[in-house]
Amino acid sequence: MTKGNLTRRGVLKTGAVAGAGLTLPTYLRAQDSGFTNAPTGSTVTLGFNVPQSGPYAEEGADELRAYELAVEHLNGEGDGGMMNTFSSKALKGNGILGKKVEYVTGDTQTKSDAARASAKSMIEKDGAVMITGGSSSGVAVAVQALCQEAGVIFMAGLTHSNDTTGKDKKANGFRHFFNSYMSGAALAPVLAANYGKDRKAYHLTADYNWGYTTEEAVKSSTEAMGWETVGTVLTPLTQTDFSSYITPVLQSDADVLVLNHYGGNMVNSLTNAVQFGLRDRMVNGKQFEIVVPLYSRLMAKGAGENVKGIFGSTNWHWSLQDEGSQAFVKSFGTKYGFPPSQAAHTCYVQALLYADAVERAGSFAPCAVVEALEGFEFDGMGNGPTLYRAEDHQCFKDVLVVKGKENPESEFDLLEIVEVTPVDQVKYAPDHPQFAGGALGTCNNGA
Amino acid sequence: MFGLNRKDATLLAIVAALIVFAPFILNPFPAESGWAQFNAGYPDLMQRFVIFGIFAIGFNILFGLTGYLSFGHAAFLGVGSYAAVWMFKLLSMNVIPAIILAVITAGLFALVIGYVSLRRSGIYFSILTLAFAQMSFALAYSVLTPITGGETGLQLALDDPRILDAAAAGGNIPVPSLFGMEMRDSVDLTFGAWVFTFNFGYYFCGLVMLIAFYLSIRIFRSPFGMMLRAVKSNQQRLNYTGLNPRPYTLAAFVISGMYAGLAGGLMASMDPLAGAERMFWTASGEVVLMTILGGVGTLIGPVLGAGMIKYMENIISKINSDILHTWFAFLPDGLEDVVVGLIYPFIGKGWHLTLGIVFMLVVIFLPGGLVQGGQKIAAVFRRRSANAGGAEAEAAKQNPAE
Amino acid sequence: MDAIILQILNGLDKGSAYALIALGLTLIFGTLGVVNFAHGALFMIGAFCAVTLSRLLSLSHQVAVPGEVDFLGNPKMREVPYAYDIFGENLGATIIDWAVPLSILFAIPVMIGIGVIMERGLIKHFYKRPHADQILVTFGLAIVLQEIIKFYYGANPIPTPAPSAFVGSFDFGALIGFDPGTIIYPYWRLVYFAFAVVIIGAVFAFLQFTTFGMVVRAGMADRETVGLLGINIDKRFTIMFGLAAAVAGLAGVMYTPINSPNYHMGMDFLVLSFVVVVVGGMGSLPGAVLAGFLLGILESFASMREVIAIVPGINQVVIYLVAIIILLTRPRGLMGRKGVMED
Amino acid sequence: MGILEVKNVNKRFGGLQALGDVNLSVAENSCHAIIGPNGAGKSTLLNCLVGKLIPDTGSVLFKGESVLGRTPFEINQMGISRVFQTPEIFGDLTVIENMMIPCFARRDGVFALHGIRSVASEGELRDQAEQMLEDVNMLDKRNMHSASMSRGDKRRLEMAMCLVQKPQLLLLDEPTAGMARADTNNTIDLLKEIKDKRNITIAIIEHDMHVVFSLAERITVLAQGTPLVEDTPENIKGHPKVKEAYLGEAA
Repeated sequence: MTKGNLTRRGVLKTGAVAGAGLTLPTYLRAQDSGFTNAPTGSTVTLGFNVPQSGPYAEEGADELRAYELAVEHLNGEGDGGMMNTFSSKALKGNGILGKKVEYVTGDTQTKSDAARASAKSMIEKDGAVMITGGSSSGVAVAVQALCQEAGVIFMAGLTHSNDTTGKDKKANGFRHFFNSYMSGAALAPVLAANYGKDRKAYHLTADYNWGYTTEEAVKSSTEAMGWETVGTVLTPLTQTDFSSYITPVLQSDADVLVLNHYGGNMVNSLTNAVQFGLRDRMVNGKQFEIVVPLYSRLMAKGAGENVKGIFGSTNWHWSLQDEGSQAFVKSFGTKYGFPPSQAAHTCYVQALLYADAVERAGSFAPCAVVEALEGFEFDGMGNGPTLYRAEDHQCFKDVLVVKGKENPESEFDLLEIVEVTPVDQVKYAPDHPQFAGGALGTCNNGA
Repeated sequence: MFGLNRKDATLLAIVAALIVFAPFILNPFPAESGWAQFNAGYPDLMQRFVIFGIFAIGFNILFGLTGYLSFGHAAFLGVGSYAAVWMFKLLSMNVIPAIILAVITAGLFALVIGYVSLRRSGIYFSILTLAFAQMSFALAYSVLTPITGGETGLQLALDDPRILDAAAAGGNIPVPSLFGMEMRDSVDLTFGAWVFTFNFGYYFCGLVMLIAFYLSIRIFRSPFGMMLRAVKSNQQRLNYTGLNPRPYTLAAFVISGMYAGLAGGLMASMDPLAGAERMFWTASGEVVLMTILGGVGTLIGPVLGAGMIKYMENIISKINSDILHTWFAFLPDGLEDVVVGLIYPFIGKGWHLTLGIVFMLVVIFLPGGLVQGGQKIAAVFRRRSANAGGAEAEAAKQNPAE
Repeated sequence: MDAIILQILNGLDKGSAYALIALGLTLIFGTLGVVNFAHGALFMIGAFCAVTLSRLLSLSHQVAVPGEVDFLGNPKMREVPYAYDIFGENLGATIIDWAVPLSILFAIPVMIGIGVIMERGLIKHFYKRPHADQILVTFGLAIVLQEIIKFYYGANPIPTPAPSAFVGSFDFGALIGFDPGTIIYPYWRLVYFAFAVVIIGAVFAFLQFTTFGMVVRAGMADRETVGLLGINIDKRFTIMFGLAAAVAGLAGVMYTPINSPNYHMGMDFLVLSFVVVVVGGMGSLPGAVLAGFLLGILESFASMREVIAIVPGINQVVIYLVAIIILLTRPRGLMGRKGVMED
Repeated sequence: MGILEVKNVNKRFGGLQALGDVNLSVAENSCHAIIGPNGAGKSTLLNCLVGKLIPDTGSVLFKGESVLGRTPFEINQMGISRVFQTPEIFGDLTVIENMMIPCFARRDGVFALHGIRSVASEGELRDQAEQMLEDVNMLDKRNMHSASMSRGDKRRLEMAMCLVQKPQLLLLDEPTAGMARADTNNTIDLLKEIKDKRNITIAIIEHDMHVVFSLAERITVLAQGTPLVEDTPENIKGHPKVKEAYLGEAA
């Protein structure tokens, strides 16, 4: 085991031995190369900033596994995974631009302060040229702003709020994951097809930004299909027992409950809803249904039996049969013994996309990378042909509508794909009202 | 010197020296060595050390002197950060107005909460402060999103008015500065294999902390400080001595709230983003733990406690298994895996475990906190010199424990 | 009307959990004078007792399924619990199904053991130390316990369902003259409420009617005098700590089917239970129970849409707001005694 | 008219009549003792004088001004100091600090925010405090941690803390309780000196008749919350009602 040497900054290897001297630091100030943390030695350092403590620690752990795998593949170890199926062939398995990839890790704790502290230490101390990871939109937005300021690239991990590439978008930040709007747009037709167009929906929404955007997206898409929204209630983030939010649903004439919750909130609200027998009810002569707009396999596990038959959307699932997904699942499964989560997938892909962009640009300079990624079209990464849109740095690709599997064969086999919603159906204009406000600004090299 | 006795002046000088030379002290390992992981001398962490040091110093003025245990002090830090960021958004990227507004806002907030909470004492007081802080957090995270930014925190935007500043150049948001000196400006000193970073923002925070520390010494040694200790010692006697304890405790509460606001304002100046989780009860609990860990009622203890906790959070949490493997690569393969397996639970994602163990060990073996640990070490040295010489130790004994 | 009845039921149910945790916390406060920040962790460990037992019961070995392959192309394996081998398929399945209630038997000795070890090994040395030191050491302990659980069980919630006999809801509406189906309540939540009432009753009876309880109550009122009478109060306090741990643990065991347990669930409840104890009044057991139910019910009402429409965000802050109002109008909470933890 | 006038004071605790129509007049520069069996209401009366309790009816006038409704610290600022049965001092502070706090209270009133000035720079107050310590023979203990002193020293310190305020009325609650005879005599001497040299009016609650008869100029006997007799020590000695009250209690 020799990978992950404790290099501080590549530049020092050559320059430091010369003796004492005052220099401007390599970060936050332009040097000869003109950008923050330019790797000048034989290695390049990436920063993997994931939640390692707190409620999303499992997702963070899975993200970290994916990054380690990506680093292996970039450095030419292992079976290469998606590098073999990726439509761009710029990556050669010799690191990035011939420099061996090394990495540092940090704990975001799913708090924006801690996440920024961790990212800063990667930039200031370890000389990371790119930061990636995260499992919540609050953290993604906070770290993205930091990277913009510091002049490094941010490749977002799992972040689903519209704001990340909406009102809080930044030129140095990129998101491969899908968003609230896409969830709504993909889900609504499937819901209409399965549950009919004459439905009354009741929303329980987590009382913070991601909850707001998801509620808005699902509401407007389903209403466009003819559904009626009879009630929306905001629930506190710290809520654990949702019974008092669920019993009023019994009293309303709603026949669908939409749970705009994620993580622990989702596990608890769904468990509670099923406990109260909502799924066995008949309202307005129809079977009562529950919808979870954003699914996570790791979290679905926490809800156990309760997810069976419940519709939701997800960015990616390991049971996809395309070549890229298969290759990724195979190399991940071989290394760790179980299939990867959607968080692992998006992180792995982001790492590869970044490396590829650097290769194509021929430079680590953020502005060059931004240029290479903007408008980049690729395939073979699991979601069909994908576009990194230049206007908002959001990936446009197919979205999966899934539902909880009735007869899971293993603890990983909890969701089944109902429909792969084609990218055109989830596309929106960059100035769509749900994404209004904010501006990308210009890319920042840190000069 | 500065109206301090010799002992306090020495302490102040030591703190000043620590602040000035921190970039050296915190980077003891050559940048390329395996131990560089333990280096803490990079701007962000050094800034955090002093900022949380200020927070803890202020908290100690209330808790250490009066014994009133506030479990909601993070609310003042949060309010201070919000005030500062709003100042950046509306007025100017200069940190001075931001910090001033942060201190004033936090002070007013503390005045209101303190006035109500101080009607009760003991655990009833603690729970009142906790309730206020939790309410602040919950509202800031949800209902007050338009003012606080909610989950994503309050951030600067390109189209902020910034009345006093000229229009932003280019497509990037300007950064906080002090009359043109940007907080993030840094200079590297390369010395052989060592690299030391001097950051303007850090020295600005350091200067502020030195002033805050000096003020806290003055408060500790003042009649006001004595009255606060009297409050802790015997409120009944204080009442029958013709003194009203309430304004004293309220003043202490407001002063420590202003310290928290100062810390919040500085935090926003170093990194212009204010998030609601800064006000969560765990954040309030953290400053309590910092103070107790360092030594309640001592001058320097809270700063040490703050440094300890922040060091663990930022350094231990970043060690991953790969790094462990590089450290122990010299061992035979089987043994290497065993050693790494033994240490692994305590580092990286297990840093909380190490933190918990440190809390327990310190409180079990050093009832007076880290300061007592320092005194014990000092006592060992004194004993040695006493064996050699003699008279010096006698002088040391006369010096009452801090 | 039916909405209000339902919210009262919700409140009683939430209140049960609050009251059970607060009961143990206030016992420790009252008898030992210790601020125990690890009490939430005891609740959490109780919940993980249930997880552990249900895992133990469903321990299984693999049997290959002929003719099928898994996602990596290896032969597919099917899990067969050992319980099936030992008890036969039917009884084995029933035992696994009843894992949560069975965990009560498992949790009582475990929790008492943990409580006694905690008290003898650690807490005992902190009786005479300042509250600040107690906070630091118990907080440290809580973190350590939590991290140990996280190390072995991961950070994700672990579903631990109730026995299938308790799945489904009870129709209250039909019982009290409303339309059927308007007031239904899940069986397991009713079980939880009943369980809480029994445990609370048992603790009160124990303190009220046994000599042991009398001594402990006397000790709560005046520790020194009881000590002077030559009664070994320390030993009894150790047992009290074990008892408090068991109450918290049982609350955790029974809570698992309501919400899937995770390693930080203790911290989620810790702050709330402190508020409950203090609102109830320091050193008062009935106060803690009363405050638990009161806050549970108020929280439930505040989460109604009609209420939120009038005061936005009230559901976020109601508990704290009520706590502040009560503490300002009643200086020692609902039923607190003078001089307990006031300095 | 006396410096302290208590008129028709009543105080009930639930069903218990703790004080019933108490009238008391303490003349300036005198020593007035209040005696009575246990539970006679002596401490309740004292608590009514210093603002710890508020009487149900009646009035308490100090120098012609009512003290009722005032807080303890306001009453102290009017010139009444109190010594407790168990010494109430600032245990965490040193002896000299204990002494300086009343000096500050006298000079600055109920609240003054001297947050920056150093205690060490308050030379004048320190001199006052040290002078007082010398008067009670405790100057050598000035840097001691006050909680670590003997009970007798604590009591002397408490008394010194009251005296340094130059009160017009000093209330003493069993100042010699639990003291050895020698200490008691020292205390008596100290109190005599206080009264004679400092012109301080003293009201004292005491069980020890030796102390009472050595000091008091007038004595009020309280039984079951009501004053039985008020008279000079000579007349109190052997007063039948007094005997009855004490013997009745003993029986």
